[in-house]
Amino acid sequence: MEQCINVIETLAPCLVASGTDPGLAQFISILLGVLLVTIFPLGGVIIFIWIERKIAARVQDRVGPNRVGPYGLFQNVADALKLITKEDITPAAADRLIYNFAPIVATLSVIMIWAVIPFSPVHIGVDLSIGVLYFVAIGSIGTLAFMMAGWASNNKYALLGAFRVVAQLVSYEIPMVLALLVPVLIAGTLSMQEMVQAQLGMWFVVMMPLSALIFYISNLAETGRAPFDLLEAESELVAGYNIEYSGMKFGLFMASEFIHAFTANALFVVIFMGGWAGPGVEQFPALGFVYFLGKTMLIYIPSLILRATVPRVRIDQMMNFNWKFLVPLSIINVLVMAFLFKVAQVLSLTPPPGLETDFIANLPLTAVLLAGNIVMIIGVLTVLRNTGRRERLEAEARRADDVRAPAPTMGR
Amino acid sequence: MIELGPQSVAFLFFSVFALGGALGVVTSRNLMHGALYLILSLFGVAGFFVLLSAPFLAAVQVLVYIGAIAILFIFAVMLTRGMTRLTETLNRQWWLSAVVSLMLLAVLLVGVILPVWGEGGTNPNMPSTDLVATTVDLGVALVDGDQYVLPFLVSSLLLTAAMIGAIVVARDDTE
Amino acid sequence: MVPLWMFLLVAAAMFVIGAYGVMARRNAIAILLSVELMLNAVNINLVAFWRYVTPENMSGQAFAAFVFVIAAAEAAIGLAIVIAIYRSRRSVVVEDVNLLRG
Amino acid sequence: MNLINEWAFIGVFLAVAWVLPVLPLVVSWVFRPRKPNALKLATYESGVETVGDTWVQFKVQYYIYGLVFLIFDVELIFLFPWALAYNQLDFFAFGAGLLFIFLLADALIYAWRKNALEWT
Repeated sequence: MEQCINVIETLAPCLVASGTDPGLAQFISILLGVLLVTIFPLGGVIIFIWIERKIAARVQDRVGPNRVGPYGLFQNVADALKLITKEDITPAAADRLIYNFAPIVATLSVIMIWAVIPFSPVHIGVDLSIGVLYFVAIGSIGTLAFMMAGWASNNKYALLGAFRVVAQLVSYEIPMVLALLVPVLIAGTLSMQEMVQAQLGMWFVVMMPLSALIFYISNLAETGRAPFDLLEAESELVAGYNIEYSGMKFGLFMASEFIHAFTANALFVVIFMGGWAGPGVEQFPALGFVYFLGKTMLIYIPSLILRATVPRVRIDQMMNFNWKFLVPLSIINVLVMAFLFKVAQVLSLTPPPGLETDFIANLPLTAVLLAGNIVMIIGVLTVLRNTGRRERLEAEARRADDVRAPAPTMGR
Repeated sequence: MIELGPQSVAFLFFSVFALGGALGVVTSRNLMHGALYLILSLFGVAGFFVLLSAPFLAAVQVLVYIGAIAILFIFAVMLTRGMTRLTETLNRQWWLSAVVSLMLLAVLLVGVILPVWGEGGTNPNMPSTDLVATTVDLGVALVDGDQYVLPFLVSSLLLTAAMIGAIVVARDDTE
Repeated sequence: MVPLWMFLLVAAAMFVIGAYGVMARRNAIAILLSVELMLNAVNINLVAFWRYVTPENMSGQAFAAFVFVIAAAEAAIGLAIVIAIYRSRRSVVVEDVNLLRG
Repeated sequence: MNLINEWAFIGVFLAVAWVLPVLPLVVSWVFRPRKPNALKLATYESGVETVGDTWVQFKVQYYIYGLVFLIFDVELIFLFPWALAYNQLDFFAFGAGLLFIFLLADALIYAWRKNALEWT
């Protein structure tokens, strides 16, 4: 029998059996798979924005969109129609070609990620052997789109905004990728599907909560979500890099931002929370969809509440947090986890061959890694508390000095 | 010559990107455009890596060049403002450079490409994919005492030196 | 199937274009961009030869990875020097930078 | 041939994904009004008239962040294969990886000491 690995290989044999030319059958199946996978984020964005607006409204004690369609579900369709019929203003000073390309590249870089996200054991666009590296690489193209937008607008605010965005994105990419190294290390694979299979016994979020936390935080920053939403700091930068954009081009930037937020959470689920893994998935692969989307919602919705509640950080705080806390922490994390894993391997605490998906067989390894993580987390909390106290005292001392400053100092 | 298959079509497509981008880099007046052309060109090279079944290098190419080196170039262009629009992009010896470049191309054609072209050269067909070493093999080779562990560590040292050196040089100490 | 010499041809063309850029451009940043092109041409050659001649061992890919390191170090240091020169001389045109000329 | 097949999917995906953002732009191009005038097309800078060149001088701090990022990014070329092969390797490999990361951490510590990571 044909092994069901991805969309291509399940459809093509059927077409060939019904008398289609093999090359054509392959092309058709590829095209169909592509359409299925791309339509998901694009159709999804309508829902994502609706969910986000509803939740933000609840947090702020409002009702949110409720006029267009049931529960205001079609509000975003109406918004999209509005954006399409709006006049598109390209500033006279803009670099037209790059200006027009930037929103396309931004959207493209987000949609391309969905090619490697596994929805269920058999449903995945394509299971690349370098899947994890693929989405990191594609994500870095998004950075370029912001740069192009900011530069081509020929506007000081846009350029300044773009520079800040790029500085933020490149900075937070380092802890993100270093945190990704740990699952790769344990699972010994870069393929997304195998990454999920490696977690059938135990989710990585239990084995390495610290890596998961670092990945989550840097993902928030990568997608420009609060408290790291300096990308669209209305008050500081009059909206940042996309200030000169209007009409559907602006709409594409918005859409890509919302899709990216959801995509980042989906990636978190795939890499740390077992993706489609769940009871009964072996018999009914379609259940994988349900588990996958359910888990994604489970962490997507808290991130929306977070977005609606926390204030924006200052850019210097954000950069210091990254370079002086997250990056050193993720380096230490990689080293400690590598060491513990090797020790566990030497003591043969790793699950024996054939039992990798067994819950009990994974417990010793999990215990070792988790213990290491808990020690690190306690250390981190201590450091954070001491630093926080010192900074608070310093700030208070400075304040007291300021109050006393006009008066001449007495004595000494 | 060569039969037209999906691979050769992809090859032509990527060559257009790689060479067109390269020409753009050396001719564009605006340096920002030059950096974007470089990205186009490097994207084509990433495509070549995929065709040569080195997908890891292709991903790294996109990650390092498009994600990091191009961004660095753009930052540098912005930091040296005022030089983005020079009136003349080429120096006085540009025609001499062109001649030398063409001679170099001739040398490369005769010295490198002719020997591998035709019957007398190395195997003209690509060996099958099953033989190809994978990324895991690369990882093993990098930390194997008999293979590349020394270059592995030396490259780390080189990167450290580059980072420290560049920070020392680029920082403005007048503040 | 694409024969080996086609990859080499493209790599050679790219190298030559890069070399022309290095020799003919006046702006230091443009010269560095051209150097990146040359390094990439080398990388194509390395990987192509690896794929056609010795696909079973890792040498080609490992060498290509080391070329990446060189390219990154070159870009980092080169651009830092350009920025430093611009700061003191207000120019990035290589002909204006003749500090060491007697 | 499986490898090429996989990437053919990515290629087709790229082609289709390219169409998706362009399509609304084209539809919008058909339907939207077009009444440009010089005032409307002027650069918007908070209601104040634009002064001087847009490409203002930026501070070198941006370059330094980009630089540190580049170095760490290149490091990943080696760390990913290392991590990928890690469970087949021995303690020597851990030592090599440790030394590799340690050397780079050195550079980070240097940058920190020199206040190069400070956002000023």
